[in-house]
Amino acid sequence: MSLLSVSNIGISFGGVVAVDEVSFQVAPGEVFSIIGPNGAGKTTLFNLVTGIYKPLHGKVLLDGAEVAGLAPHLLVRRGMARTFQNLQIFFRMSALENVMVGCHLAERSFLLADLLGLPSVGRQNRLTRERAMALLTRVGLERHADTEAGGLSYGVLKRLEIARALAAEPRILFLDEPAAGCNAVETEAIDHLIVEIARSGTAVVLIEHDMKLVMRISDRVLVLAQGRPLAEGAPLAVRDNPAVIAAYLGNHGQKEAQRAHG
Amino acid sequence: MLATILRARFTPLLALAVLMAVIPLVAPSAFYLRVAALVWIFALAALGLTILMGYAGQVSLGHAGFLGLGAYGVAIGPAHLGLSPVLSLFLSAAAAGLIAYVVGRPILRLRGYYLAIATLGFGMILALVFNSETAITGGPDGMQVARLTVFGWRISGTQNWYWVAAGALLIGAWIALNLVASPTGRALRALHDSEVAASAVGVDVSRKKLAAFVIGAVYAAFAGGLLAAMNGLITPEAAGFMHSIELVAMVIIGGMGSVIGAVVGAAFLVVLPQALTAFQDYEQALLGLLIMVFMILLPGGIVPTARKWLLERLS
Amino acid sequence: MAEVMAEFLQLAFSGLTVGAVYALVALGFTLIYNASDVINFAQGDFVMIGGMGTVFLTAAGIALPLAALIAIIGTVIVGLLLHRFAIQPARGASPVALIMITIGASIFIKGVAQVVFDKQFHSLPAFSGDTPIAIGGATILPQSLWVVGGALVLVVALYMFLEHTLLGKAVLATAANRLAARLVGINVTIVLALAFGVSAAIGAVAGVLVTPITLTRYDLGTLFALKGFAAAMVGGMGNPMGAVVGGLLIGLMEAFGAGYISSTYKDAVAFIAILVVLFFMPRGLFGGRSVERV
Amino acid sequence: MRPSAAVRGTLRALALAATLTSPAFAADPIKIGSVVSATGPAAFLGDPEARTLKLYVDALNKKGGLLGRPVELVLYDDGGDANKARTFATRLIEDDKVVAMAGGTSTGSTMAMIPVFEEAKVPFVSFAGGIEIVEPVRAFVFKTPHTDKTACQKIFEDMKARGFTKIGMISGTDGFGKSMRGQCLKVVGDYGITILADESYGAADSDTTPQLNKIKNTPGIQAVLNPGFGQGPAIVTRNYAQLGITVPLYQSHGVASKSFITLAGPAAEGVRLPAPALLVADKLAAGDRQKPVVAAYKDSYEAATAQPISTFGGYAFDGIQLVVQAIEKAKSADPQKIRDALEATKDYVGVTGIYTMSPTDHLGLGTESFRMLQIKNGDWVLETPGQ
Repeated sequence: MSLLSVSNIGISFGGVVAVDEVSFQVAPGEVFSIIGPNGAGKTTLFNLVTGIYKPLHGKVLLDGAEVAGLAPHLLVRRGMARTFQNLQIFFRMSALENVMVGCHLAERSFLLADLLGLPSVGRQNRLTRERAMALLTRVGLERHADTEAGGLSYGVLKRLEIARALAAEPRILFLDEPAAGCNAVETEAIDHLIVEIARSGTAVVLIEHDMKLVMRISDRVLVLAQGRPLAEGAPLAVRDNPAVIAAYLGNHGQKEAQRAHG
Repeated sequence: MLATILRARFTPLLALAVLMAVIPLVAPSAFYLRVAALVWIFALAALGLTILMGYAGQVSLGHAGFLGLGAYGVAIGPAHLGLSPVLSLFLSAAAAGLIAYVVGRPILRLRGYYLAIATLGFGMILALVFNSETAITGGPDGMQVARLTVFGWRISGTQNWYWVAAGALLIGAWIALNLVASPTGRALRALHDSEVAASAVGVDVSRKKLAAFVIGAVYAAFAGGLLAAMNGLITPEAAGFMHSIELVAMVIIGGMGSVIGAVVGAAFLVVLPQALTAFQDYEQALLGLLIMVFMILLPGGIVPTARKWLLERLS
Repeated sequence: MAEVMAEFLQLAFSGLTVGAVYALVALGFTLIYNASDVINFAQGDFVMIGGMGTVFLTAAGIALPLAALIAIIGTVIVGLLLHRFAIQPARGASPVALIMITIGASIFIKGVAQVVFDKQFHSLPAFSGDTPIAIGGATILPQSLWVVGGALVLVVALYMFLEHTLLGKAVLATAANRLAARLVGINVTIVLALAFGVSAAIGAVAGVLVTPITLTRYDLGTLFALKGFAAAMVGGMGNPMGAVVGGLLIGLMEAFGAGYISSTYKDAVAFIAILVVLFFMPRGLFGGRSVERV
Repeated sequence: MRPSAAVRGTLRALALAATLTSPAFAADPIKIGSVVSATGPAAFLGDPEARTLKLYVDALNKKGGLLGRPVELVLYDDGGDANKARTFATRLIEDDKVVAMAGGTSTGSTMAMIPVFEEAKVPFVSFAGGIEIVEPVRAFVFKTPHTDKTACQKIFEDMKARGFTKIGMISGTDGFGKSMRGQCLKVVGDYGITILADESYGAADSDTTPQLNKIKNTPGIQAVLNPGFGQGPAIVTRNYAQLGITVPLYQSHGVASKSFITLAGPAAEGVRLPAPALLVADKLAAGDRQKPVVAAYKDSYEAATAQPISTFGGYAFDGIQLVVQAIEKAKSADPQKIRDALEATKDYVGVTGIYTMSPTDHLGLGTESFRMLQIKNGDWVLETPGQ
């Protein structure tokens, strides 16, 4: 049985259909990539599945339970974590604190205890700090632990977001262009990280423009164009699909050019 | 060494305690003690707003409404319900928290300026109720407040009130410092930077905002209660719009998100009118000018700017 | 039946007159907000300067139209100074800090006004006399027609300016996307200054028009700012149409509330309205739906 | 930042400025304190009070001061905030060490300050209307204005004499309007008058036609009373004329200033109100004891400020004058002795009325100090009640 099953999901903004009739399934431990030209609706699809937008129609089943339209913080509880295309970092907190916030779900916290600074809070803080530190080490950022996130480089922040998402101990992790803006070394580090995450049993849903990365690590690939699914299958099969090639180069390129001049 | 002290968590508390102990030794008369006591009380209210605005990033332009709730609670409890003043103080703080809980749920869904106008409206309505329900609140001329009695000791005299206010502020500051360093505090600071990301890691954003709103309301109500009991009288303008603005100004001028900032901001706005009396007719113009100048030159607030400067010097 | 109708009309006249003033203040808020994202709490003080300026100039023997013109120009200068010396240097400050700056400016303007003018109430003679006009059993003052008509002219003029002049389009472009506007060669600083100047002018004109009805004093601005802000938010911040509708709506609700329900909580009407509207429409009546981009 | 240091610094500067500007006297000055609402919503009241006090003390010092010593007026503006008033009261006692206090614009700020002066045993003459200031009598607290109750009684006497039994009322929601409304409701029954419509308006309302329209549509109303001060009554009066309401309109002593007639314009014709003699100085009978006092105050105030006198300035004039006379009579600037002399005030002719205080009456004015006025041809006219 698949871990995540999305069927016929769709949304429109002000009459413009952004995502339409998209369905896909993800199994545990799988790396599932979503590719497509700019504006194909990839991020919107992420936002629909992870609860940022409420889908107009369609179903999202997580472990067989309907979760469409649930708020993001409830979806995390069910094992769904994500990163963001435009960084959503807590810039005024240190790298370590960013990941500590990621541990929020695992923390036992009572408001009154927090206000009174009871010893239990201190114990919890130590525990969270250790876990967060371990995660930072896992993504290779331990030496940035005490630096304010606002002062870190783009590539580092991309990995910080992954560490933060991992802190929720997800069963399925949505990564929105984790390698965008990263240099070759950083990209390779992220490449290894994703593979390692998948190997540990966490499914990874990936949006990525770096085709080499996608082809190398994906188990299956879904191609979106103009909000609709164009093709789905193994990386190599998708790459050779004529419709996909047309979408990326031919038809789409022509249309794009026309639009630019019209 | 100094940098470590500056960074330590409870340094603000210690600094505050030392300051509180020194002032009575150097104050030439009870008037200065009263001004200092007012600073402590307003700092307490500003501290609550700091938790809401500085930590959680939510604006409130109606916070004086909660201050008014606490103040009138302390007045109404003994006068109309026969409760003891001290019990009334705690009950009215709790009531303010409850009202904040009920009102906060719909209001806190709003963002930015919409949240600002909604809180402003809420505060205005409260102030209007205090002004209009003469039978309960005494109307525009206000209402007398019974003396607080703790274990048979009637709190009176500026000196005693100084210590009561100082103690309340110390406890308030201690709680605020505990909160920043706790899971809830981290969640609040996180949602301040990015609500979407906070929510995506499992923070129940609306609940945390509500918690900050309720805590802020309780702080303000407690401060209001102390103010009313110290003055022995409460009038509706304590809950008015200009007072809400004053509280926000304390938080921003002192420095958003800083405990000491709330105290410095309160000191700024309580002492300034006393200092500006020398300018007579130009008092208001100068007050406005000073607020503008401080906000333009130190948009981060006095304390964070000074702290950053000090830390840079020391490292 | 006729009596019921007359009462309704009377309340509507009252609501429209007051509402037109709120609408003008809200329009000033909207214009500045659109161009600069700043909520200008000194907007109400522009109304005061326009009114008080005209009062003192006429008292000095200057004819009313000329006095009004000078007062309006003076207010525009205050608006431009406010932009140049308070808003421009604070670019990049947080929204709350900007609110505090404009509130500081408002306190400053009031502080100066009480020294330059005085602390007394003042009035202007009505432009076309004080003889009420009877309509359907209700009465309306000629000055109310001036206010409502003046508001109408200002709204239309503003619309024409924004939609049909190059400068107006530059304001709209800046409102839509400041960076893009800069890239296509619009001088954003001048556009922002323009927004402050025009807002000040709108406020001052409103001040001249309403002073014969509402009287004026150095601290009159606060209430107008609060009600105008509420009106702008009811309509949906940034939408000029919304500002006008919001202003009229609040004016009418206050009048009908005071006439039909109770006058005790008349001042609460605007704020209860705003809470109710925002409860159902978190971005006001014309604010549209927000889509977060992440 | 240490608050006390900042304050002290400024105070020193202030003291320095004071010694530089005031004429050099050999003796220590007698310090009289005052806290008024010179700004804020009650500035309409507080501003003339502040100006009157300054004028009075300047004139006094030019004449050689008091008991051979100069008088120093320590004047603070509470901006209408009772909390600030309380702080300034503490400052007057603890820091400035005043021997007496004449101030307190609103009942709220007066009530906030009373405990400070009672505790310090320093006499305090208030300019506020509320009856609770002197009832019950407090040893060190006095006041100069008529109470709202007296104003209500005066108005109802006039209504009764004219045969009105059913009236409407529209009051401001500010302290003045609310307090007077309350007092009027208490005494209205004594005159066989019933209030059929009871409306209110906000202190800054710019239109009251909805409320007045309700009163207009209430059948049987023979007169309307408007307790309030500031611009509110002027707007009510204009709206009253606009709606064509023909029954008589009564205003309160809260509008007793020429500026009301200017603001309300022609609509003010025929309006009646109770007011102290102050407003009709020139129309008082030649033998009237108040005539010279009132004329002197009016001339000096209007010459110095170019503004018409108001009852509120008059309250301040009487307040400071009572204190000064008490000091002269006691031949001492000792607070306790000033208090005793104040309580013994007998037959003092002020601009508001003629005061005779006693241990049970710290106001000392009766209804007779109010005169019923009517506005005719843009000026006040003395009315004989009932006509």
